[in-house]
Amino acid sequence: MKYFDIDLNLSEDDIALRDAARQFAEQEIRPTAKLLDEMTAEEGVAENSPLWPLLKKAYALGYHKILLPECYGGLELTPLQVNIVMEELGWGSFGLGVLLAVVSFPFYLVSMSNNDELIEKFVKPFCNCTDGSIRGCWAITEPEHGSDVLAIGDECFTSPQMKGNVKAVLDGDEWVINGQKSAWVSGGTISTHALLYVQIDQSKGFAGNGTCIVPMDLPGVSKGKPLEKMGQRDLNQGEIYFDDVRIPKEYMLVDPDLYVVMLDTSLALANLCMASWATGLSRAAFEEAFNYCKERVQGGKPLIEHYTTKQRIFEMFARVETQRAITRAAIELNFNTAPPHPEFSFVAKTQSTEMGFQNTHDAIQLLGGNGLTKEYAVEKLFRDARSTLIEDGNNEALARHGGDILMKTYPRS
Amino acid sequence: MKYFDIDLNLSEDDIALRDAARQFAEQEIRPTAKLLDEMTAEEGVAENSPLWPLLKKAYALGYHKILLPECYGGLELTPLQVNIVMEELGWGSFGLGVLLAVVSFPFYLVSMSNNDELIEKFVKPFCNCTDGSIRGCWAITEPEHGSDVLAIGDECFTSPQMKGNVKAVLDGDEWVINGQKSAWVSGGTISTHALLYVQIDQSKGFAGNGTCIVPMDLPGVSKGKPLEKMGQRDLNQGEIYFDDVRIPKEYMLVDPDLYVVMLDTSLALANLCMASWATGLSRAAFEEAFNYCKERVQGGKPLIEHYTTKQRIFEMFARVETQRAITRAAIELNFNTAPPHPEFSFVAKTQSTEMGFQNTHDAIQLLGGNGLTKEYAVEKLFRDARSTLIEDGNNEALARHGGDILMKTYPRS
Amino acid sequence: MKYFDINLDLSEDDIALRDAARQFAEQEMRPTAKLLDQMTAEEGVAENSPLWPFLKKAYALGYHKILMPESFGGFGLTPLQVNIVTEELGWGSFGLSVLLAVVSFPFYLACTSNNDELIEKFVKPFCNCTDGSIRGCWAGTEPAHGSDILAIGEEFFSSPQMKGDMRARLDGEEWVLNGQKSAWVSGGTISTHALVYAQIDPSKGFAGSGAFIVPMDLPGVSKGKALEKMGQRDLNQGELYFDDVRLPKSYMLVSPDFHPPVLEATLAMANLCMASWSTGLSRAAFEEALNYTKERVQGGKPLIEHYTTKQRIFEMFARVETQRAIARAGVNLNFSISPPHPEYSFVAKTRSTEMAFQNTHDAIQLLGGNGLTKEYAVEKLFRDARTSLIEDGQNEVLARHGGDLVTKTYPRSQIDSGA
Amino acid sequence: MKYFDINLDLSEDDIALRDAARQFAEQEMRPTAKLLDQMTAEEGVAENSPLWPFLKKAYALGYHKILMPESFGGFGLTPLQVNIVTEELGWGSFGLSVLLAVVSFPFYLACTSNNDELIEKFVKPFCNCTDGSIRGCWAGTEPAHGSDILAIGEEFFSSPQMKGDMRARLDGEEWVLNGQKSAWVSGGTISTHALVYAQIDPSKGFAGSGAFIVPMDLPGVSKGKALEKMGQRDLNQGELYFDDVRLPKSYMLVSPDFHPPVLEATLAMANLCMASWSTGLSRAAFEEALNYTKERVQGGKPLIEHYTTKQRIFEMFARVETQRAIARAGVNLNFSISPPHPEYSFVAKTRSTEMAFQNTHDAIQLLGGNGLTKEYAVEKLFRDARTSLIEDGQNEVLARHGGDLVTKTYPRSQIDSGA
Repeated sequence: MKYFDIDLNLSEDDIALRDAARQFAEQEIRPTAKLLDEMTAEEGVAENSPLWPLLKKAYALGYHKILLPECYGGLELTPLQVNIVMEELGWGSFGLGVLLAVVSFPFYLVSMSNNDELIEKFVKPFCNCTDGSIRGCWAITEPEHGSDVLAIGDECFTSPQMKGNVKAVLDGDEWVINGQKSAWVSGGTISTHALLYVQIDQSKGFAGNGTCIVPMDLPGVSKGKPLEKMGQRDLNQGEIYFDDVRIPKEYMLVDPDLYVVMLDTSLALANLCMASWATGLSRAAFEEAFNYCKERVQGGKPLIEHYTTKQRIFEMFARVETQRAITRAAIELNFNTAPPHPEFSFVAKTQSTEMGFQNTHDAIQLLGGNGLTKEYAVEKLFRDARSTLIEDGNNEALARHGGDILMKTYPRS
Repeated sequence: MKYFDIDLNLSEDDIALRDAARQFAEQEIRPTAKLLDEMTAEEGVAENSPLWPLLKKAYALGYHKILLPECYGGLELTPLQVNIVMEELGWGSFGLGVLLAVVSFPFYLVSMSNNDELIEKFVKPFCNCTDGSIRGCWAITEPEHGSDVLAIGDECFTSPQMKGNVKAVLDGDEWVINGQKSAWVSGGTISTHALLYVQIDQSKGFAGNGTCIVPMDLPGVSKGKPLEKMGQRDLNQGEIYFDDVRIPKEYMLVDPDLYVVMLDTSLALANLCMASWATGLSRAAFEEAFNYCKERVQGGKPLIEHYTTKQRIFEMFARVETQRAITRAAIELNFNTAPPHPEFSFVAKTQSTEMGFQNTHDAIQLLGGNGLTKEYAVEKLFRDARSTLIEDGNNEALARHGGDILMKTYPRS
Repeated sequence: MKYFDINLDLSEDDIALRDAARQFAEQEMRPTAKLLDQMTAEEGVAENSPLWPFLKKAYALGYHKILMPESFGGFGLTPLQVNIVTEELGWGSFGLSVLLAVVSFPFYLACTSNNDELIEKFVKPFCNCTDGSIRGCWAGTEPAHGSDILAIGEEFFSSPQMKGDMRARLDGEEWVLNGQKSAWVSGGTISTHALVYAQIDPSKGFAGSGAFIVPMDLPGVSKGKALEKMGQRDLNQGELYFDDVRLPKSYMLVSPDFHPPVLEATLAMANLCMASWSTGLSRAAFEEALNYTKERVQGGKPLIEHYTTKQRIFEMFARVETQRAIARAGVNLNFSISPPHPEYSFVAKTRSTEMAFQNTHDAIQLLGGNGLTKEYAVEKLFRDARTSLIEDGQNEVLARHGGDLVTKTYPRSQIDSGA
Repeated sequence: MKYFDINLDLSEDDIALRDAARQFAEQEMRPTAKLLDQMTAEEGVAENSPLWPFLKKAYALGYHKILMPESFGGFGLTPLQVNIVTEELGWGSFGLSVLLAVVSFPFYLACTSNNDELIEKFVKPFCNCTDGSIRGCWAGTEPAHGSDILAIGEEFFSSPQMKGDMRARLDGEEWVLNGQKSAWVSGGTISTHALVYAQIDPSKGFAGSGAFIVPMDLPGVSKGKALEKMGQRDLNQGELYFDDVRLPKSYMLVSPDFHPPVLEATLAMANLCMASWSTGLSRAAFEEALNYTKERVQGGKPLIEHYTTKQRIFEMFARVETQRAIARAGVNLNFSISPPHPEYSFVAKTRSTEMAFQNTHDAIQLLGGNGLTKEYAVEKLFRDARTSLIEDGQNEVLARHGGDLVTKTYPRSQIDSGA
């Protein structure tokens, strides 16, 4: 369903991008997501899964390279356009929206490296890929640490007691990697390349980490089973194991010196995508409720004509608009500054995901029993939305980290 | 306004006590509270203040000795009766409900001391007092510590770094007291006796504290000004200062060995009173809203006939019933066990005060602009209720302390 | 996990009943519920489903007749015991608890008929059943009406414009039933007997309805597919169709004259079960969170030792205790008086289900990503709890209906209660 | 306290305006507001009240004509600048900000009349006023109706059963006004001119109303007492009475034909001011909490270093930023198109006031007992914020009205916007 954009200055390009993304979301993403939601996690990545044709179409249209610079073949959208397109993808499916972003993460980081050789080897082939055969994943979370690895402001973050689950040791011109990433690696079991976070210098705790790109066909790499979970079942996730995996020295993209600032940057970027997808998801829930209430008759007249319903429909509408407003404000800031101001990304992510969850909750309540069945879209939206409160930094952890930044920087000049 | 009691087994005594308390609350407490609310804090305790005749009537009826044992002249109500009477007093005024309880605190603690001399000297005269001339106060809070002094489960509580603002040193047969209590001492500036918490052994932090009774006419005692605040303006509060104040050794009722368990006991007891008063306050807000909605016409019919209003009125009713249910369940437990299980008192206090606050908030919303004016009762109820979320342990601090107890004891056998 | 009961006066019987129910919930309900949750709805009621051996055990222990009067072979529990036992069952599984209650609904209402023939024919065999072969269902909801049929206080309830999806007419000595019940009939597709509400006098709208007991093997009865849904997947639900189904005249349990008050009383009773099951479900979520945070290490120490965690754990505990207090207060009132005061049941149901939902929400948040996976129990609890906000009267509808009652009756006089 | 603006494209003008407004808010508004808060309502408008010197300074700087078009002597701010400046004023005092807006309302509406005589007689003198001696008020609310008169979308709005408390009838070349406005008229008892809504054609209910500019020195006008209330005590409010007050025909600014759309447009504009002021108020609460938690030591270290505090401080910050984002988005839309899309203003107003209230609530909780005393600013902020949930359309009423608009117009077509 279309929506009125509160921004009166959208360009023709903006509108064309939005309409194209909406069409793709409606015709391709939604039907695929529904099928994947009802399969087991294993079936969802089996050879005959509808995931593969979807990825092929998405890559052919370039939706895998939204974040990549134009000079290497990426789309390089304006910040506003990133928001607009991401919102439409999130409207189609939050999980597939995430997947289409994480496939680019290793290549996105390489693109910032200024290393021509790596760019030729990794970035360009990815940007030129039109069949979905090159897929990155974001290998950061660890089985024993949860949101510890993101807790930059906490004392524990730099404590030597924090022992990473994946370690890298320099051996001549090669890094040797050992350990395990948790089942929450998005795109993990179907990836061809990983953006891997490893501990290099334990004396600095997690501040002694680095980030590297790892081709997944190297000896010693193995993958776990796809994870079974409540929501975002269309987003593949799963464990990755490393057993004496060797990579060339230059594959280490970020060393401990730059690690913390790069981590904050990644988080600031990813959180803004989360906020955009959550706006789309929330709008989807609003539309479902809105359409249902127009048709469903109760007490002799359509639900929408009851005052309580109008009030509730308005609350849902208000949340969508508020999500979009704060997300755009933050994306205009942080896609234009380097390094970004992470606290503003956290504002957008936490507010937008909370409101998105509330909208799916209200949508179920308005649909009543029907909202709980598999025949209507809202129960999937609800399960998907529940995941967003934890995904990419659980909201409480982001708030604590944000509070730490405020303590030190407010008011920024 | 009367209410239907969900307990089908109330005795005739219970009902008689309730009806008497309701009458006192309606005819005496409410009008006095309204007058005091509109005076300055100073005026509220001046010689011609309506507070004094109110106290006289309350003492004459025995409402100052609800918690005291019958053998010394107290009322010694059953746990259920304490709840019933306190709820009615809280319905009349939360602030005056608190005052009528704290006046008894020093004497309540002495009554548990088994020291006949002290009982003769302090408890019996208090119980026999019918003119309001003997008044205790609860001198626990300190300017630099806030809820620290209640944070029994926190590490800091036993840290030698915690320096009390009031210290007691043994000098022969006398304790010598120096320091200051904060402006939050309830009944402080009008008290004749204080239940005073002092630090004796700083090496144990606040666990090295003791509790004593201090006649306020001793040399070296002085009082600050009554505190100006937003809500519960009818509850006198203010600072107390101690400058080389000397008390006999036996006035120290609780020494460091028993301090922590006695503190938990006091808190468990006081929290249950809070929960009961909050039920009464919440019911008062419900009644105001209920009556207003029956009379006020909107869109051509009484407010109460709109569906949204019915729904809201029911929510308010539901909160009152829920507050009463959990409060009674906890009071039946903790007035019958020694030592009490404090976590259940914290449940009742935090839930009841949150729901009470919500009810006053909703009441204002239902009254609209009128709810904000001084002509209607709800704006005072709202200000009073806001205080309860902080009073007697702020709710977050109680939750943390409660969580600490659960960590160690759940499930109790 | 055991819990400390705030009531210091529990009898030995109370405690024995509780412990037995807990054991049953832990050893039988939980494993069965987990299996059923992961099957399709059809598989869950197929011949080889674990549902059948489970029901057999439950019936053998008598958990199908908790609500039945002792005189007809029921349990004869005190109100307090009903609360205690149903809380434990809800701890085991909300969905299976609902099922164990609705199987008795046609028979429960038949008890009140004072018709010896019906009691002999239906009630006693049900109470004596030990193999799960006699199963009732509650055929109230209709496809076109949702909560309309429960909206006793609203004007349209008795408006002739409300056309029921299910009609009954008298033809000589027989009732003839035609129509359909919606997919939300609990126990519908596996039932042997239904408690069916049907419109008799459309000029009175839904107030012109009556209630019937219908053996499901009569000609003209057919059943839809088992419903696929997000939560309480272990509770069978599905549509029922009636095509010229003929019943003896005596099978009408409630006539239109008594329909509104009996419906209200049934709702008042069922809502209190909801409140008790929700307490159990909420306690289950609390326990999962407590145990997890004691084991999980973050920032070098167990999660539970962080202040924020302690605070949150306490909030969860506080909800469980509050739910139990209000559920018990409601049960003690409304299982003791007749007719009940329904608004107190609505208080208990709406409060308890909201708090239970909040507890499962918090439990997921405390478990983080793990809370979302199928390896931990909380994601099922969350889906089950979400359902309860709509089940047995959407909470908003109950609040409106309750508000209507409060408007008309507050304050009720104490003497009404029969104390 | 300064803040970092998320908008990287602020012009030098924007920044200069913001800094000037902040200085005025800090040095003039805050101290005056604190004094007024502690006086009785009558004292607050007595001859020696600090209100008068304050107004004089405000008028001299032009803060009374923020909303007025440049062509008539107004400020001519861009929509973004309106948001920036009003936020700063709201930070200084919500109540005084409202006052500085309502003083312009009769003149603002007179601008749209295209009647040169009225513009010369009323608008220009107001814009040129530098001593605070010309003060409008917004005489909308009526004692018997509350939010009824704003309920444009509801059926009863145009029902003949709705009898206005204020009537106007044409008598030759003059309007004759009779009736009363409620105690909620902002600026009422100190006004020199009123924007009065009166019912002209009762057969159309409130839709048969019109708007008039009324000099308050006309015979038959009288004023009630200044209203005593909990919050925004620095905002004068009070009743107005009209007894056969006669006005020239041309003083009718809006006829019944245009009343509903003009009322809606006015509400859309005023709601966006509410949203911006609330952002400022909310930021004030955030700053108080931030500063306090940095200084206050608990458990041996500053409060801010506790994790729970950091989390809470962040939540407060998040609300402020979100309020500003939605308020600006709304202002940028509805100050740029005509007629406005009111539902977007309602989004901004309801969100922003709810979040502001939550922030003042949290601020008190973080300050603990101190937050309740008159020594700290937050208790006043809390009382002021509570008021805003009802002010200028109760949030529930706005939501219902907004829901009505959404129902009828969603999704609006992009072309409507005039982009």
